[in-house]
Amino acid sequence: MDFFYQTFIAKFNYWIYVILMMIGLFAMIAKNNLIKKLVGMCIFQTAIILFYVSIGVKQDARIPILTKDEVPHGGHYTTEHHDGHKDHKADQERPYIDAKTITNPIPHVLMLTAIVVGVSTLGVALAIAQKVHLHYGSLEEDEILAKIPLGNDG
Amino acid sequence: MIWSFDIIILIFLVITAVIALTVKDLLASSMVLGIYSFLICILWAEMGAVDVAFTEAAVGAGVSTVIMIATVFQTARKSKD
Amino acid sequence: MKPMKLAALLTVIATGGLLLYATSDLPDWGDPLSPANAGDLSTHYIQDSRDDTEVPNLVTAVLADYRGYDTMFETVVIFVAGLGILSILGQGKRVEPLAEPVASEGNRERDMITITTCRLVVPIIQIFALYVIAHGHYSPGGGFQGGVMLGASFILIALTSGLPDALKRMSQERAIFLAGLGVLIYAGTGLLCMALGRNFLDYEILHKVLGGTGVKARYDSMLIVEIGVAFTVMAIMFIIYAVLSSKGRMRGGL
Amino acid sequence: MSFLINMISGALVLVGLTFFLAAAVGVIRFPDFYTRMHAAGKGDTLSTILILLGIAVFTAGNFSVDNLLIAVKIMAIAVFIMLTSPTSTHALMQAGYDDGIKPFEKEKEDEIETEEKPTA
Repeated sequence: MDFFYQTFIAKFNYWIYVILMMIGLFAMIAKNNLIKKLVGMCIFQTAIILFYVSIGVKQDARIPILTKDEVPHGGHYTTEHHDGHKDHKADQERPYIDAKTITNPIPHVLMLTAIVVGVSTLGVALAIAQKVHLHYGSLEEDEILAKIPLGNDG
Repeated sequence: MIWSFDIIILIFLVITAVIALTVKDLLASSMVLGIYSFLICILWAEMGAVDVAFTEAAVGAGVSTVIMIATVFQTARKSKD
Repeated sequence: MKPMKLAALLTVIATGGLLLYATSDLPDWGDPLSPANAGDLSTHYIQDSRDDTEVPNLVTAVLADYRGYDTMFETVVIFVAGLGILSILGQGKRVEPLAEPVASEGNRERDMITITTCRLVVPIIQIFALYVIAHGHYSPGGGFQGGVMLGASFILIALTSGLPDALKRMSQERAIFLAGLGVLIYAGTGLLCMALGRNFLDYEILHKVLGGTGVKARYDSMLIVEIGVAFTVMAIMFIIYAVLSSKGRMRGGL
Repeated sequence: MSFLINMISGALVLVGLTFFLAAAVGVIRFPDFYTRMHAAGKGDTLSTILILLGIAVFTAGNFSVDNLLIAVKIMAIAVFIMLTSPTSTHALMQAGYDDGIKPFEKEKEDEIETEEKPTA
């Protein structure tokens, strides 16, 4: 079981990330249709996000949200909010957080913004595709190339 | 993290990616890309990235699919490859 | 055409082969002691953000506080993307009469069942989106997700009762105003910190304005910043749909 | 008591999964678009609601105010699905009908079979 884990499961996420990236890259280079190229771009993007999120995973860890015991509601600042007695009792009672038991939040933050930015850039790309369709009446790369007037040779 | 679940979803991901790129109908391609987004959303929930999963469910499977379908309706539906 | 595809395939396979070779050096999946997981930065965020900000959701704490500068420019990128789409396809304020009617622009019969259900559902979606924004400190959620959901509720109106109905509720000018307002709220929070004598987006000093302690100021200003993000994301998501579904004419739609 | 609650919630989830299986089989086995949508829409809605009900019962089993609140939230999701899922099925049906998809008819298939038999 240990051998199986180390050779297969431990790297499987990375293999799939490489495969998805290859699929997306090939589609972006070789596909003829502009929308298909953008589908390839989406797949490429999720492959990168998959890589990042896979790096942040910890074995037997929980999600990066602290429980009620660790952060009592209004624990810190309400005790200090009443001026006069600065009661740090709530601080001392809080359990220690072991960083090993909580999933790494940094890749999540980076990728969360990347997804939303990704959809807005996809919107820009689709707008350009529509503009191309308005001008050339087609989304196929070869048909567009045939319609572009060549400079001196044409 | 549950590795068996993880592996099943990853294999499905590759299958849906290939289908989304080989289907000739662009509307079907967009819909399959939506399925791909849902699968990857499940994958992230399983890996403990709940915020990313939530964003992907709202963005990838919702808005992204809709704007893609809007473009397909405004341009051409058939693709040559 | 064929040799190009073959060349692309060879390039992709070569790249993939190199990357697959490189995966053997990567840490195991789920290794808690890998450099990325056991580094000082991640440990600091996990263990100390509780005392710094009192926010249980670590992702929100890192997103809006520690990496606030990053998030601000992500918001700006979304804003610029919306403006870019409008300048590529949109036609500004002038609305010219069309030469010939487009098929999708005809008064297609709207289905009563879907319209009625969406009337019921849209307020629920919007209230839930506001909950997601406001509850981002304690559960998954925040400005980005809530903003996308708010934008999606307007897209739902546009899908069922037509784009003109949705534009009545959120016109192009209003959407651009809201998007700009969101960025302004975010950057203004940062500038306020500067005006009070701290660094850009160092929320701790804001307790002079918001009251309470420095920790409470960080907690509260995170919510303000998330609201700004939500404004921008909502408006830009709707603009993207409205422009793309009508070829920039902002009429007709799907 | 907790054993009883576990049994009830488990039974609800199992019944829901059975309906899901039936819906999936229906989508594959039924002959045309409309009957497939029928299987998908009905089975999907019922099974989702049953599974959510099972989870709500399980959560409310450890009785406390917080858990009860979570159960209420889950039931709110169930109500939302009850509103939206049939509507989406209806919209898909309507789109198919507008697109001119012909419903499946049994007699035509028989005719084809009888036509093919003499040639074979």
